[in-house]
Amino acid sequence: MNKWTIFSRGIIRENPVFALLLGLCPTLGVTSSAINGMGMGLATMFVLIMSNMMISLLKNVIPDKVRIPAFIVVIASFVTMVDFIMAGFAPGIHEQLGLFIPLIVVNCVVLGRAEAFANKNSVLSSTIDGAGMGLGFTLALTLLGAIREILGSGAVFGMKFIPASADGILVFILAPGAFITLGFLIALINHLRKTS
Amino acid sequence: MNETFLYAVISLVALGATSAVILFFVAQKFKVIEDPRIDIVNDALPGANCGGCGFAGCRNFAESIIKAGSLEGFSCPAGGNATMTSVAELLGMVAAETEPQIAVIRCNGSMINSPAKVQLDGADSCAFAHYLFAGEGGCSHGCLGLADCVRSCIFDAIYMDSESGLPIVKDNCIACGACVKACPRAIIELRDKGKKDRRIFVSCVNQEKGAPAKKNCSVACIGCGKCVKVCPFEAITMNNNLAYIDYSKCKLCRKCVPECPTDAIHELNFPPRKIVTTEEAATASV
Amino acid sequence: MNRLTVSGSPHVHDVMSVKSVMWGVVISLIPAMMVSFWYFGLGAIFVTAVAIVSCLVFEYLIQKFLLKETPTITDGSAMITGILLAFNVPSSLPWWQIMIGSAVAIGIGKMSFGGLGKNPFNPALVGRVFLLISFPVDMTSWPTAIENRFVFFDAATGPTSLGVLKENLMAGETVPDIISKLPSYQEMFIGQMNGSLGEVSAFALLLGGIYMLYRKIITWHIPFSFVASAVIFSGILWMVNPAMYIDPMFHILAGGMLLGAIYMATDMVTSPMTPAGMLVFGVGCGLLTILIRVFGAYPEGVSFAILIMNAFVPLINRGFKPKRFGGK
Amino acid sequence: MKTFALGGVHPEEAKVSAAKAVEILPLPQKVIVPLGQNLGAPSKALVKKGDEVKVGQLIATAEAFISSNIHSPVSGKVEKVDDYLDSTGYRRPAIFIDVIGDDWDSTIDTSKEIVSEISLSSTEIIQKMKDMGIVGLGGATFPSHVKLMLPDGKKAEYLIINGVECEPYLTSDHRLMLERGEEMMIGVRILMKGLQVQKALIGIEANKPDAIQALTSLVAHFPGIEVHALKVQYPQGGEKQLIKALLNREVPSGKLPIEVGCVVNNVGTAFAVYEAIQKNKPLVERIVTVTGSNIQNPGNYLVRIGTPVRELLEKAGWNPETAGKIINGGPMMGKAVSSTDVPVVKGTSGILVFDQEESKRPNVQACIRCAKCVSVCPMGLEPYLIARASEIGMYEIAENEHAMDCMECGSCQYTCPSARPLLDHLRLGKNKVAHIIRTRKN
Amino acid sequence: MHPSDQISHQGVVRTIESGKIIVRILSASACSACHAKGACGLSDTEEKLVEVDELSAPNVKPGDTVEVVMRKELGLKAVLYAYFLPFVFVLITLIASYSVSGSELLSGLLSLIILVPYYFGLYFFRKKLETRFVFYISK
Amino acid sequence: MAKKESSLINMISTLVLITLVAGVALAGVYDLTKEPIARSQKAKLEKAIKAVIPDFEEIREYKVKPDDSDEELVFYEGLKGDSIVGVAIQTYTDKGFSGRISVMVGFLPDGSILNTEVIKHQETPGLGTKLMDEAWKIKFRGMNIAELAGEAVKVTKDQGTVDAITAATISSRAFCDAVQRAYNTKKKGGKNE
Amino acid sequence: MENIILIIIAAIFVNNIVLAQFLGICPFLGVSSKINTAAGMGGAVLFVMTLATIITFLIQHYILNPLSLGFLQTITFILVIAALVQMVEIILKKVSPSLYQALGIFLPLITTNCAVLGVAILVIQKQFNLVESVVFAMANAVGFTLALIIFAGIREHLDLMGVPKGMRGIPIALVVAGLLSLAFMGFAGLVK
Ligand SMILES: Cc1cc2nc3c(=O)[nH]c(=O)nc-3n(C[C@H](O)[C@H](O)[C@H](O)COP(=O)(O)O)c2cc1C
Ligand SMILES: Cc1cc2nc3c(=O)[nH]c(=O)nc-3n(C[C@H](O)[C@H](O)[C@H](O)COP(=O)(O)O)c2cc1C
Ligand SMILES: Cc1cc2nc3c(=O)[nH]c(=O)nc-3n(C[C@H](O)[C@H](O)[C@H](O)COP(=O)(O)O)c2cc1C
Ligand SMILES: Cc1cc2nc3c(=O)[nH]c(=O)nc-3n(C[C@H](O)[C@H](O)[C@H](O)CO)c2cc1C
Ligand code: SF4
Ligand code: SF4
Ligand code: SF4
Ligand code: SF4
Ligand code: FES
Repeated sequence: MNKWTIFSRGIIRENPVFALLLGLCPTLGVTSSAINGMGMGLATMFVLIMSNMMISLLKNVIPDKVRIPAFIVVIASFVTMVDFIMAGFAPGIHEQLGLFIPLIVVNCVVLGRAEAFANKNSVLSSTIDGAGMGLGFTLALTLLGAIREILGSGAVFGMKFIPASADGILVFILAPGAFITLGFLIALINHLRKTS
Repeated sequence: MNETFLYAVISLVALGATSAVILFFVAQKFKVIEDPRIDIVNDALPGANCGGCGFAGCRNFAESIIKAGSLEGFSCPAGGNATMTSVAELLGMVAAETEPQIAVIRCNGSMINSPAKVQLDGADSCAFAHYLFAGEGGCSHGCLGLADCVRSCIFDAIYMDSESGLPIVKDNCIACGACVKACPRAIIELRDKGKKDRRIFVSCVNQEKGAPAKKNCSVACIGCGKCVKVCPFEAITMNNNLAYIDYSKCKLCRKCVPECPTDAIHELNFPPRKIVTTEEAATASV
Repeated sequence: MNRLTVSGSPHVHDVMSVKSVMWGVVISLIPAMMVSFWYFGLGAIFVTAVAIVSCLVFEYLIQKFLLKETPTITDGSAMITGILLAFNVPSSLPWWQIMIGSAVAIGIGKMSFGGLGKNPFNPALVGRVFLLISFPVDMTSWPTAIENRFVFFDAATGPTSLGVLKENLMAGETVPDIISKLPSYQEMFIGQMNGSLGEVSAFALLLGGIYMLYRKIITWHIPFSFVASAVIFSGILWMVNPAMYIDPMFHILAGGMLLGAIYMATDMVTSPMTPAGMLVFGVGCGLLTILIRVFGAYPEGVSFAILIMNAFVPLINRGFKPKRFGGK
Repeated sequence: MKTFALGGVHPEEAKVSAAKAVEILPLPQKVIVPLGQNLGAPSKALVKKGDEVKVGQLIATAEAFISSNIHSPVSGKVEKVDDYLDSTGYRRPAIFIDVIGDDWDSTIDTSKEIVSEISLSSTEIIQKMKDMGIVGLGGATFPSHVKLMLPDGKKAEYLIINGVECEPYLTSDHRLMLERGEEMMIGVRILMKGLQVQKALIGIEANKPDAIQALTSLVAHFPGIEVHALKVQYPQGGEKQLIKALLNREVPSGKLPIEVGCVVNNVGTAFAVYEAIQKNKPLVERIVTVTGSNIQNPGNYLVRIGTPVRELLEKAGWNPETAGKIINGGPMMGKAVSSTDVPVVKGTSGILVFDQEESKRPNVQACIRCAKCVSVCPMGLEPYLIARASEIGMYEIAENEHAMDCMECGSCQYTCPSARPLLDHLRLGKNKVAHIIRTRKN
Repeated sequence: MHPSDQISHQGVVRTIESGKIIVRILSASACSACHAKGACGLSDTEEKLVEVDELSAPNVKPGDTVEVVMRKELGLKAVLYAYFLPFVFVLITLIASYSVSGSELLSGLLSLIILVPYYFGLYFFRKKLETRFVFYISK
Repeated sequence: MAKKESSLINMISTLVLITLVAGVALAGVYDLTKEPIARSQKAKLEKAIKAVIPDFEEIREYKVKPDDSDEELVFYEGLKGDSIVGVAIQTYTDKGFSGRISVMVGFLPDGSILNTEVIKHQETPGLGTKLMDEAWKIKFRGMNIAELAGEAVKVTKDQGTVDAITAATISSRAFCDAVQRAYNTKKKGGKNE
Repeated sequence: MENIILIIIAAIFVNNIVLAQFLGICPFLGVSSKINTAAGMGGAVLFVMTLATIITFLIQHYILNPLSLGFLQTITFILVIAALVQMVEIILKKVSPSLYQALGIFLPLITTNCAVLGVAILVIQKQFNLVESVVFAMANAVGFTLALIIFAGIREHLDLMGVPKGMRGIPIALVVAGLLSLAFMGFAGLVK
C-alpha cells in the first residue's frame, strides 16, 4: 500500500470516529470545546504514533500469545508519559481532559491499530498509519468540539462571537448535546459519503 | 530516587510475569481463535451482506470458503467475478468463472395488456394480495404490482414503472436473488446476462390454457407451441401450457420472437428489426 | 358495470380517525388556551402562534425535503405539539427560542424517528426540557399574570409557586412561613398565578380532560395514577414533617402536574399499551415528579418525570401484556 | 346481561332485513356446485358430463376424514365438471349443472309436517349427518359429524347453540329461529342425542327479542335446552367468546371447545340436522340474507346451493352502476368477491352489497399506538405489534406474540383510528407462522 | 418449546464421542456487534466448546452447522451463579469484615478470598449444574 | 525474522523484558516531569495568589482551622519588606451545585477583599462556571465583610447584598459561603502570628 | 450510611456512568437489543467492576502509595483488569464447564474495560475508602445496566417501527442516548 493512502485513509475514508465509530467515550466526553477536542486528539495521536512504532519494532520479538498484554504495557507506558507531559506543560488542558487521558489505554483505536496494523507492517508504515489515524481522530474531535462550542457557547476556540453577557444553547456543551450532535454529525457524514 | 526506580521495575516485572503465566494458561485453553484468512477474505468482499451467495452475510460466506478450502461452488453475485478472482488470489486458489446473471421479470401484464377488472384495497403487499385474490386483471399467475420485489432489493436495482404497473430491473442488478424469493408468484428469474446483455425470454408465467389466459391478458403465453417448433437449438420447452426458454441453450437467434402470436417472447438490448411493431418497441424498452 | 373493490375483511370501519382524535385534543385545549390568553394577554397569543406555526412549518419542511414523503401536517399532531410546547413555556420567551424549541421538538423529538407514532419520547417535552436546560434564565422568568397583558418586552417577572417554595426552603425557611407568600388554592384552581401558559388553570385543564375522557380519546388510568401516586407520596412526606414538606393539594395545583397528567403523559404514542402498563407508567410519573420537586435542583419535575417514564415504556409494554384469552 | 370478558366492538347493527320473512328464490337455470365447500379436503365428483341428476342425489363424496358429501341442489343434466373462478378469482373444481325441472330424490320427505320423534341412535345420527353432507353453517363450514365424534377421553357436557348472529346486517339465523324454531329445536335435541349430552344452551343477542321470545316459549317442550339473551357485542358469535359468555369457561389457547366440555353449533346447522335426520333431506339449500346500501329490497331468501350470486342480487334489486363491493358474508368477516358469477355455497349466510363510497377503506396513516386495537381484541392480543412484525417479516415476533390465536374477527382493524390494514398483515403473518410451525415439526 | 423461551447460538459440530456432541461455537464480544470490528481486530472472538447430549440430535455429523439452543431463563440463571452470587458474597464479606475489623486491607483481601470457597462450592455442585444447564441442537 | 514461539519461557521473558523497560522508562519520565508538574502546580497557586493580593516579595504560608470544620484553610500572607500587603486565603465550600468549590480570596490589611479566584470546581459549564467571569468577581472587589449587616456575605435572595448569577443561585450562594468561611477564619485566627 | 446512599443515587441517576460520564459507550451502543442479554451483561459487569475495584484499590493503597509509585497507576490497573477478566473465565471453566457453556451462549464477552478502568481510577481520585469504593463501583454497574436495559427496550421498539434510512443505526442510537441523558438531567441536584 502506498504511504500516502496509509496516511490519508484515516482522515476520511476510515476515520476512526465517523467511519469506524471507535473511541466514542473520549469523543463524547471531552468535546465541550474545540480546544479540548484538539488536545485529546493530539494526546491520542502521540500515543498512536509511538505505540504503533514501538509495536511494529517489537512485533517479531513478542510471542503471539502475550501480544495483547505486551501491547497494553507499551501503550500504557506511552499514555502515562503523555499524562505527565501534559500535566507538566499544559496543566490547563490536562485538568479539562481529566479521566479521559488514562483512558486512552482502552481506546479501541489505539489497541486496534496495534493489533490490526502495526503487528503486521513495517515500522515506517505503522508510524504513518498511526499519524493518519491520529490525525483523523484529532480532526473529528476538533470538529465535534467546534460545533458544540459554537452552538453551546457562541465561541470558536474560546473566542466568543456573541455578546459577552449572552450564552449559547447550553445543552450543546452538556452531556445530551454531545450525544445528539455526534448522532446528527454521523448521519450527515454517512449521507455525504453515500452521495459522493 | 533510585528506590522509586527499583520498586517500579520490580512491581511491573512481577505484574508482567504474572500476566504471562495467566495468559499462558489462557492460551492453552482457548486454542486458535479464528483463521486469520477469514478476515482477509471478508475484507475483499463487498460487504453488502445481501445474501445472494446463499450465506447469511459476507462474513459467513468468508468462513464457509475457508472451511471448504476451495472456491468451487462459491460465488459472490454482488462483487461478481472480479471479487472472486481477488479472493482466489488472496487464498491462492482458483475461482470458477460464473456467468454474470441478472433478474428478469417474466410478466408483461401491464395495465393495458391486462386491464383491471376489480380493484384491490388493502395492505401494500404482493404476498397478501396473492393470498387474497387472483389479481386485479384476473390473471392468477401474473404480477400483482405491489412491489414486494422492489422493497426486497437492497441495491436499488428494481423499481415500479408507474405507467405499466410492472417492476423494471435496472442494469445495476447484481442477481442477488432477493427479489426472486420475495415474489409470491415466482415471476422473477435470474438469467445469464447474455452476450452484450442480450436476452430472450418468455415474459409470462401463466399456466392456464390459451383461451382463459388470453381472456385476462393480451400478451399471455397461450401455449400454442409455435416457438418450440421454430427454435433450431431446442432451447424451448412447453410445460403446463407455458413455453420456457433455457438460457443455457438459447443462442439468441431471435427466430422465436416474431413467431409468438401474442408477443409473449421478449428480446432485450437487440438492435431494432427492420419492421418494428408497436408492442415490440414498447417491450424492447422494458 | 364499474370495477368492484376487493379487500380483506373487515369491510366497515369505526368513525374515529387520527384526525378526529388529534383535533379532539385541540378542542379540549381551548379552555386552557383562553385562560392563558386572559391572564397573559398578547405574550401568550404570540408565543402560542409562533410555536404552532413553527412546529407545522418544521414538520412540513422535514417531511417534504428530508424524508421525501407526503407531508401530513393536517393530521393535527404537530399542532398539538406546538400548542403544548407553548403551554410549557413562559409568555415572555423570545421568539427565536420558541423556534429553537419547536425545531428540537419536531426535528429531534419526532422526525428523526420517522414521524408520528414512532417517537419514544414526548416531542413537546423534549423541546421544553431542551429549552429549559439551554436557556435557564429565560425559561424561568415568569411574567406576572394580568398586569402584563399588553406588555411584550421587559415584563415584570416573578417566580412560580413551586419556585417560591423551593427558593425559600433552600434559604432555610419552613413551609408554614412560606405559605403566606403563595397564592391561595382558590387562586391556583382558577389560574391566578405565575407559570407556563397552559399550566395555570387547574379548572380549564380539568374541563379539557373531562372532554377527552368523554370522547374516549384518553382513558382515566394515566391521569389518575399520576395524580394519585403524587398525592400519596407527597402526603406521606407532609405527614412526616409538615415544616419541611408542603401538603399534597399544593402539589396537585401548582406547576404542571395537571397539564402533564392530562395532556402530556397521556400522549398515546409515548405511553404504554395496556391499562396495567398505564397505571405503572402513571405511578412512575407521579413518584418521579415529587422526587424531583422535593429533593432535586429543579423546582418542577413533571417534564423530566414524563420523559424518564417515556424511556421505560418499551419495558413496561413487555412486562404488562394484555390478558390473553385462554392464555396461561 | 352476559357477555364475554375481553374486548369487542359494537358496529352499527344495520339489520334492515330482520323483519323480512324468508322468500324462496326461484330456481336458476344453471348452478355451479364447487367441490370444495367445506373446511378441509375437497370432495370427489361422482358424476360426469352428461349425467342426469335429481335434487338430493349424491354427486360428490368425502374422501378424507375432514371432508363432506355434496348432493345435487337441483335436478337436471351435468354440463361439465371443470374449473370455475371462485370468489377470489382462482380456479377451483366444480360441477356445473343445467337445471331441468325440480325433481327430488324419492327418499326425501318434502312435506311440511314436523317429525319430532328421534328414532336414530347416537352413532346412526352421526353417520347420517355425514351422509347428508351437513357442515357448520355458522361460517367455518366445518363438517358437523366430525365435531360430534369426540376425541378419546373427552366428554362433552354442553351443546352450545350459536344463535348470536353478531355480524351486522345478517339476519338469516334470526329469521330461521323465528320461522323454523320448532324444527330447529328438534335439531338441537338430535345433536344432543348425537353428542350424548343432557344440556344445551342457546345464546342469542338481545337485539333479537322476538327470537328469544319464540325459542323461550318452546323450551318447555324440549327438556335440557336453555335460551340465554346476551349483550350485543361483536364477536360474541365466535365460539370461544360464546362459551365464555354462557358458561364463563375459557377455551385454552390453541385448543378446541371440547377442552372445556363444549361443542358449538350454529342454529342453521341444527335446522339442517333436523332436515337431514328427520326428513332425509341433504344440505341442498340454505337461507341467505341479501342486504347492503346498494340493495333496494333487502331480504332473506331460501336459496339452492350453487345459485349464482347475480340471480340473488337481481331478485333483491341491486344497482350494478353504483355497486362498489360485494361481500359473501357479513361486513366484519365476509369475503369480498371479484365477480357476480360465483355461486352460493353451503357457508354463504349473506350477500352484502355496498355502494362505492362505502366500499373504500379510509386512508391509512401511521400507527399512533393508541392501543385501541389492543383494548378491543377479544383474544387479548396486541394486533398493532403482530401486524407490524408480519409487515416487516419478523415472524418470530408474530409467533411469540401468539399470532395463531387471532381468530380474524377484524375488531382491531375496525376500530383503528389510523385505519391500518391490521388484519391483512395479521393474516399474512398467521400464514407464514403456520408454515414455519409446520416446517419445524418435520 | 416456544422459541421466545429460548436462546440459540450457531456453531459447528466438531466431534461426536461417547454420546456427546461437541459443538464449537464462536462467542463474540460486545465489540462484535460493532461493524468496525475488522479494523479493531482485538481477539474478541473466542472458541467455546459446548457439549450436547447426542440423544437430542441423532443425525448430525462433524462439520454440520447447527443451532445450539438453551432455555432462556438458563442464561440469566447462569449469570446468577457465575457472577451475581459471588458478587453478593464479596459484598457481604467486605462489609461484615470491615465493620468488625475496621481494616481495609484485611477486609479487602478477605472479600477476595471468599471467592475461593465459593468456587469450590460451585465445583462441588458441578454435576448438579450439569443436569440443570442442558442444551439442545436444532438444525 | 520469524515470530517467537509462544512457550512459557518465551512469554515470561518477553513480558518481563518489556515491563522492565517500561518500568524504567516510566520512572524516568516521572522523574523528568516531576519538576515541571510541581512547578506548574506551584505556578498555578502563585498565579491565584497574585491575582488576589497586591504585589509581594515573599509569601508566608500557614494553616488555620475554621470553626465549622476540621479541614484547615491555607493562608498565604504576602510580605513586602516587613509589611503585610495582604493575605490570600484558600477557602472552600461544599454547597456547590456539584461538589466542592475551592476559592482563593485575597484580603487587604484593611479587611476589604481585593479579588477572588476560583481554583477548583465541578460546576455546570455555562451556569456555575460564571463564578469565574469578571462580572461576578467585580461584585466582591472592595467588599468589606465587617461592614456588612450581620457581618455576612449573602445573595439578595437570602437578604444579602450580592446579586446572584441568574439561574445559578446555588453556585452563587456557595461562593458566598466560601468567602464567608475565609472571613470568619481570618477573623478568628488570622492575625495570631 | 447516608453517605453511601448518596453515592448510590449519584452514580445511578445523577451521574450515570453512560449518560453523564460517557464511559462504556461501546458496549452501550453495541450490545444487541435483547433485554435479557442486557440484564445478563449487567450482572457480569457488576461482578467484574466490583472485583476490579477492590483489587485496584488495594494495589493503589497498599502497594503503589507506600512505595510512591502513583505514576504506575494506569499501567498496573489496566494489566490487572485484563488479567482479572481472563482469570474469572478460566476459573469458571474449570469449576463448572456447563455453567461456563451456558454463559458462552448467553452473553457476549465482557469488554467494558473503559468503564471498569474508569471506575477504578475514579474511586482513587475521589478519595473514597474501600467500602465507599465498592459501593460506588456497584452503583455504577447498576447505572450501566439500567441504561443498557432501557436502551435495549427502546431499540427493540425502534427496530419494529423502522426509523428513516439516514438515521438508522448509530445516529438514532446516539440521539436516543442524548434524549435519555436529557431526561436524566432532571435528577440534577438530587445529591449535592
Ligand atoms: C383443523 C381443524 C380441526 C378441527 N377439529 C375439530 C374436532 O376434532 N372436533 C370439533 O368439535 N371441532 C373441530 N374443529 C372445529 C372448530 O372447533 C370450529 O368449530 C370450527 O373451526 C369453526 O369454528 P368457527 O366458525 O368459530 O371459526 C376443527 C377445526 C379445524 C380448523
Ligand atoms: C369472529 C367470529 C364471529 C362469529 N360469529 C358467529 C355468529 O354470529 N353466529 C354463528 O353462528 N357463528 C359465528 N361464528 C362461528 C362460530 O365460531 C362457530 O364456528 C360456529 O358457531 C360453529 O357452528 P357450526 O359449526 O354449526 O357453524 C363466528 C366466528 C368467528 C370467528
Ligand atoms: C444540569 C444542570 C446544571 C446546573 N448547574 C448549576 C450550577 O452549576 N450552578 C447553579 O447555581 N445552578 C445550576 N443549576 C440550576 C439549579 O438547579 C437551580 O435551578 C438554580 O440554581 C436556581 O437558581 P435561580 O434561582 O437563580 O434560577 C443547574 C441545573 C441543571 C439542570
Ligand atoms: C391525548 C393526546 C396527548 C398528546 N400529547 C402530546 C404531547 O404532550 N406532546 C406532543 O408533542 N404531542 C402530543 N400529542 C400529539 C401526538 O400524539 C404527538 O405529537 C406524537 O408523539 C407525535 O408522534 C398528543 C396527542 C394526544 C391524542
Ligand atoms: S433486482 Fe433482484 S436480483 Fe437484482 S439486485 Fe435487486 S433484489 Fe437482487
Ligand atoms: S414481480 Fe412479484 S413481487 Fe414484484 S410486484 Fe410483481 S408480484 Fe409483486
Ligand atoms: S382480528 Fe385477531 S387480532 Fe384483531 S381483534 Fe380479532 S382476534 Fe384480535
Ligand atoms: S388501533 Fe391502530 S393506531 Fe391504534 S395502536 Fe392499534 S394499530 Fe396503532
Ligand atoms: S467503551 Fe469507552 S471507548 Fe469503548
